[in-house]
Amino acid sequence: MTLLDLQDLQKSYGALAVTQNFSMSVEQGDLVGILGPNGAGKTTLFNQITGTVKPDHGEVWFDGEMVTQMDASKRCQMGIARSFQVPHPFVGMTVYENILVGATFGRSSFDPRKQALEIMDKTGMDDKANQLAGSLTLLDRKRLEMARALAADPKLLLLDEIAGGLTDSECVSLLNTIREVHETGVTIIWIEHVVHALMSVAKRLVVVDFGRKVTEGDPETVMNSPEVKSIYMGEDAA
Amino acid sequence: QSSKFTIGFVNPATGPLAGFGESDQYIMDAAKAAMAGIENNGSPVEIEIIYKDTQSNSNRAAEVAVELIERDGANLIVASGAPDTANPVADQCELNEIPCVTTVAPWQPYFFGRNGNPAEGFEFSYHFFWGLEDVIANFLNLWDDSGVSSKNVGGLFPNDADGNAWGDPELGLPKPLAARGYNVIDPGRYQVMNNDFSSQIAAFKEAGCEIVTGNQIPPDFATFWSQAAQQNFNPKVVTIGKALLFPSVIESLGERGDGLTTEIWWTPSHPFASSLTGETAKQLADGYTAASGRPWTQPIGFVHALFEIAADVAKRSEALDDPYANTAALAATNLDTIVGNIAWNGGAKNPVKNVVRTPLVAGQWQLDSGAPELVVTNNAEAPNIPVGGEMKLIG
Amino acid sequence: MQHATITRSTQASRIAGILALCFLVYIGAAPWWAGSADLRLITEILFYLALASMWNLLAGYAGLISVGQHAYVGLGGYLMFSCVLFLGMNPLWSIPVAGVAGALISIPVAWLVFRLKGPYFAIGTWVVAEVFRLSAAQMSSVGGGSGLSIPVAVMRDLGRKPDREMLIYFTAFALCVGAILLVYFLLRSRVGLALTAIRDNEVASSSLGVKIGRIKLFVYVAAAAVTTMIGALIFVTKLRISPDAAFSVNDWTVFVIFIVVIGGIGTIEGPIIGTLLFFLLREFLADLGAIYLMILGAMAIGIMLAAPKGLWGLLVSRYDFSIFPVGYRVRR
Amino acid sequence: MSESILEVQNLEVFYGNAQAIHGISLTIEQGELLSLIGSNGAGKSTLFKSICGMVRPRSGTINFKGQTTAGLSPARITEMGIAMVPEGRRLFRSLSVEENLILGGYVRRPGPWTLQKVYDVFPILKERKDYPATSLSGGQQQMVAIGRALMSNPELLLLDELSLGLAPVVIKDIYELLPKILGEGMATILVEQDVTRAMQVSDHFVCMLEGRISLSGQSDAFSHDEISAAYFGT
Amino acid sequence: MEWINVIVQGVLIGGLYALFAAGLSLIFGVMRLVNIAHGDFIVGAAYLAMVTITMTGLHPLLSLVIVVPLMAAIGYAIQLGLLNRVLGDDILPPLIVTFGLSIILQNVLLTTFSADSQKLNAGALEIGSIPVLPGVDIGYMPLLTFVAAVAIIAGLQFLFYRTSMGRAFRATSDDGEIAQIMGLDNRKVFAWAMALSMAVVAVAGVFLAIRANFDPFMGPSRLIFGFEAVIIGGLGNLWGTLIGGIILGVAQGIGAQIDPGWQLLAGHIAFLVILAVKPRGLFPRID
Ligand SMILES: Nc1ncnc2c1ncn2[C@@H]1O[C@H](COP(=O)(O)OP(=O)(O)OP(=O)(O)O)[C@@H](O)[C@H]1O
Ligand SMILES: Nc1ncnc2c1ncn2[C@@H]1O[C@H](COP(=O)(O)OP(=O)(O)OP(=O)(O)O)[C@@H](O)[C@H]1O
Ligand SMILES: [Mg+2]
Ligand SMILES: [Mg+2]
Repeated sequence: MTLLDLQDLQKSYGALAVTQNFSMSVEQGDLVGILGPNGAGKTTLFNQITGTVKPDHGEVWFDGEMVTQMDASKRCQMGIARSFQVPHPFVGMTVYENILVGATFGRSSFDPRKQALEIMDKTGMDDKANQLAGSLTLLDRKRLEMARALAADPKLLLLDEIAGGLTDSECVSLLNTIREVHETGVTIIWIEHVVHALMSVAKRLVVVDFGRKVTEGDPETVMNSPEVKSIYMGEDAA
Repeated sequence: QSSKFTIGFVNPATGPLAGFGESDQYIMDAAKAAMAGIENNGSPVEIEIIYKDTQSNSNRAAEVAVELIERDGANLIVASGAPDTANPVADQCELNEIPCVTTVAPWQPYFFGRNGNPAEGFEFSYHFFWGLEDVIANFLNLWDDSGVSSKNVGGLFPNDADGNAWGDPELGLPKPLAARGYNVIDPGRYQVMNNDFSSQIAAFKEAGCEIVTGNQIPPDFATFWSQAAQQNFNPKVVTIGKALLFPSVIESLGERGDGLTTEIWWTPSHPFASSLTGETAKQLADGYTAASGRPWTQPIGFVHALFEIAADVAKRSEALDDPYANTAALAATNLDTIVGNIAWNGGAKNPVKNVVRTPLVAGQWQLDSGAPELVVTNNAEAPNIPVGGEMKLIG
Repeated sequence: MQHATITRSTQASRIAGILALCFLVYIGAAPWWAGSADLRLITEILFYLALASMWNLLAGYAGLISVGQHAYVGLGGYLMFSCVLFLGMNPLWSIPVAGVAGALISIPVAWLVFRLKGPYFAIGTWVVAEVFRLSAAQMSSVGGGSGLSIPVAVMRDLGRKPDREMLIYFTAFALCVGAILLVYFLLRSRVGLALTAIRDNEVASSSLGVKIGRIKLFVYVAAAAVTTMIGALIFVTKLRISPDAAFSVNDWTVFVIFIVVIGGIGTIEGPIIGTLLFFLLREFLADLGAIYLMILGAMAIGIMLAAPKGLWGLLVSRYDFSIFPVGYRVRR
Repeated sequence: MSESILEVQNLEVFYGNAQAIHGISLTIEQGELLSLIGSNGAGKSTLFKSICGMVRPRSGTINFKGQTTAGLSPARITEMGIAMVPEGRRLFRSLSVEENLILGGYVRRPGPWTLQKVYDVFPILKERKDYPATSLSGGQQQMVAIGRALMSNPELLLLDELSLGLAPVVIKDIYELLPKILGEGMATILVEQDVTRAMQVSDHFVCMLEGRISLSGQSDAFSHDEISAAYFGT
Repeated sequence: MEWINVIVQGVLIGGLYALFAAGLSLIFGVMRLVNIAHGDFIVGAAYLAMVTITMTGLHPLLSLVIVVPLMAAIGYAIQLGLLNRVLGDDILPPLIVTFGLSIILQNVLLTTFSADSQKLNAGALEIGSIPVLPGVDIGYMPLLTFVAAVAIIAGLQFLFYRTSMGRAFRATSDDGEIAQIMGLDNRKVFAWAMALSMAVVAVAGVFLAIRANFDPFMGPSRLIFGFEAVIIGGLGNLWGTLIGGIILGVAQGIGAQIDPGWQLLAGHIAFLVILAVKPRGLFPRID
């Protein structure tokens, strides 16, 4: 069953077209990786899926409903949650309270406090529960991004560069968390520059450049395509 | 043994109404000195005057009145400075059962603005000043003197306590003026601190008005007056209440201040003397000018009279610490003050209970000597006040 | 792992809470220990505290910097006068009526001013208050620009002087305590969680399901309702209303803003500290007239330069402490 | 006495409580092109901002031409001869292309770069000189950003994410122009996501990881794998 | 004819409002500062002119030669010494500081000059007029005010879009951080903007003082018209500010023609209606 369907999205900022004729669909239970050069329009694509940016043209369908003009908060309650590339923690709140916001206002949750505790444990943030989010290190901010999104109990989880800056072992534990979440039936779309991490979990890769979809397919094929090698890896196609 | 009598004095010392309180300190000091030897039933009375500034804010006027009553234990409250000061102070006194004397507000906005019922009057609040009937009579006298041909009179009334009372079609100027053949062109109430009188000027021009009247605050009049010139509206007689009270205002108008006419409540030539100091009106005014270096203003006499009445109550009250006794003494006042006789005994000068009318004349600001001089030109309403000159037309 | 528990208060805050409660009871009993003058002063302090708490709720928590809250104070006053004069109601009973009416009126106002952001919002609310003031001045049935007094008889019906004062005092006390508790419980509820999140980051909160528009509207309407009720009661004690006094930007907005920023914006305790300080200054300096106002202005500037989070903020940054804890602590 | 134009020693930078740079030291010689690589959030931009005076280091020293920049305003540092092409271009959107360039020359340092010279290098900008800067394509905007930095005739040029968001062909052009742009004597630090490319043009490189230097040296002295290990911290 | 007169006089008043607004618009645009004390500065400038005239005997319009640079210097100093320290993302601190300045200034003026209202006397200039149509006269002063407003706005427009200082203003307003590494000192740029704004304030103050009486407390009531004009015109658009002023003036004139009580109300309602339809003003330039 198709969970997310993007149809011919277009978005420009003035003369700068950041999304162009973009169509893509994601099946329930999928784990899709998105990669592409900086400024390719990946984050903007997420913004259009979550509703913080409205496309100039095209439609966003989620769970069988057209959500193109819906508010971000409404979409979250339908089951779309995200992490931000630049972490946006609520700096005046503790880690627990940050997660509680997701648990309280996200998709139905009947005991937000308990759910927030569970998520905190699951993402390994329990020892920092009472710390102010403003004082977290980058790494923890990124973890918090994901924890908060998970607390909203999403059907579709959008992750924007959460592995950047992680050491290898941290990366492994992150990958485990992502796998666990995925196994509970959550569909995931993950933007990542840390290619090896992405490769190890993604079922499918989509490559974006200049706001267009360049290629898509299974990770091996995509990564070996000369196009990707040249535009993304900076390697000679030869 | 000596007893104590505390007089609370509420007036605007700061803010847009500060002109009314300009001489307060001088008068208060002089009055305090003069009250030194007062006796009540043979024993000396220690008089204290506590002054509170309203900052020209009627909220604050009510607040400080309460403070005087509750905190400072005032036995009598006196206040002046337009209905914005007098009314809230009187209201608080009435409710908190402390006697109160107010002035410098025409009696209609004072009395009807406080829901006064002419049959009942008030219990604790007393007032002395002139009323609209006086102003109307004086204005009509002035205009009859002027000999202008057009009977259309432009009316400038702001949307404030004074303006609404003056412009009221029933109780204000229009009806009595109509009775004498004058027709008031009244475009409606404007908001104070107006900066555009074009629509009024257009209406007055249209009707061919040669007389303009009304009640304005000084800034509004100044704006009107220069716009009138700009838009080629040149009335021959301009008779405005309130705005033309203070010499500083006239000075600021320069040449254009010459010939403006207004009601006159008090001048140094009023033939009255203080019951407290024995000074004549002229002596009082000169004393102020000497002490402050500023020209005399009309409120001087009235503020002084407040203290004359207070001293009189302190002398006559049967029990200085009993508000009812003090009120009874106040009610029984019959005193010749520097603004004339004050008595709330139901005589001819009491239009309603609790109000005494003081004499009013009319006159003109004349610039003959360079500095503006307020000259009484018509005393038909109070012949005991001498006339100082002839009225002339503007322009 | 599941033996973690959530607490919302600390030992210190519980002790402080008990002390605060004792103080509250003491203040509540003021009619029995305070003279008539002090009682009035405390009543006025309660008014300002309630107004400051409401402005703090708007600006400090919901980010709605309004310079037009005097619109609702004046509205309350006029509603009370209308109830008394036209419906013959008891002035105190007209207060809840004013509250409901204020809430209803604030909804279309919110629709208009919420279209504006930041400084535009601030100016927009000020203009709305001007419109209220000028409209009141056009209504001759409530005195127009001249203003109007409550018939003394109506006040006398409330009882003899001491009884009447006690009645007004308790109403003010109830309103003020109610206002603070409203803020406190609102902040402890999910609304508070949402408000803090919105204050920190609007985009992230809306992506987590927080309905920003609805929450802000709710807070605006609640603040308007309470402010209107306080306005109604204020003018019961003033006895007299006029457009300039009722919609005075200095009395009901500027001073209130000063109170909140001096005490500490965005905390429940801030307005309390601010109000006490404001009245302390006023008691000692008000007779200086113009100088007093200059000192007040200079203080506001000084606080902004030295401690933008206000006096309470300064204290909290030294000692992490709160009398009204609204956060969550995880213990295991 | 070396010709080093910039010396950074034991630099520590914090954003609030979060430390972004943990004790970095590096030097760059006159005329040298140093490439600074490192993954997202490694602290490269933060290092640049510290050099320009936009963020204040908590400790450590930065000496430019033998003189400390501590306590100097960014404006003053620019006057001394440091210019930056910031990450994300950050052109002034209410200024036209030409105005952006003119503003770059605000400090009026003498030197070879003039409006005319910039137009010679990037002829397309002359055609578009009166357009709002942000209406240009990404690559053209990057040219404006570079031109704007050159206009101050800097002795040290900081290029942050030079090829960010640019089409490969534009990148190729810019890299071909780079030697011409840098000319003789201008020291340059280049931050680039495209590691291979950066290595090709630079003399030395420094690789940063989580605010520390994880590898540095001669650009041609290390294998792709060694560099990628330092890059990802594997 | 009546209505023509209403429109003509309304447009002329709009010139005065635009003068109030031009300085506000400038600093609003450059540094997002909401200057609550702007109205009081206008009144302060009027007093400064009054003192200058008493001391030198200059004609009010000539007093500008002294008042303009003096006010500009004051603005420069206030910005550098005070306002720069509270500028930031949060609009509240500068708002409070200017609120504080407003109260201080009002009371300093009160204690120095008393509450008496004052006026500058410009002699014949003040009362003369040009008859344009029967029943429609254009006073010299309102015309001069309008012309001054147009000239000042044209001047600011030129300065903003054609000069190096204007580039510095725009660049700093676009991206203050990057402007710094171009060698611009933000604090000085802001100080110059404030100085310029205060120079305009000086002109507005003198024209206001010739037109009508002023007292220490009239600032806020003038300020609100200025803000309305700025917002109606759209942020950062100087000509928009003039149009905003004219819309206000004409709306007030039409309101007054219906009933003088509606004069101010009509202006405010026009403002609110425009905002309901276009929340960012009629001609926004900056968002
Ligand atoms: N609000 C905006 N206004 C103008 N331009 C924008 C805006 N948001 C994004 N852009 C531009 O759109 C382009 C795409 O941005 P986006 O953040 O989607 O890229 P990305 O693919 O996520 O890049 P990265 O890998 O660096 O995160 C960039 O050039 C960016 O500068
Ligand atoms: N203004 C800021 N406030 C707080 N933290 C910041 C700020 N700017 C950067 N950081 C943090 O400092 C660290 C270093 O960031 P920096 O931008 O210097 O990295 P970078 O190497 O330039 O990364 P990129 O390749 O993404 O440009 C990161 O953890 C980042 O989140
Ligand atoms: Mg991105
Ligand atoms: Mg960077």
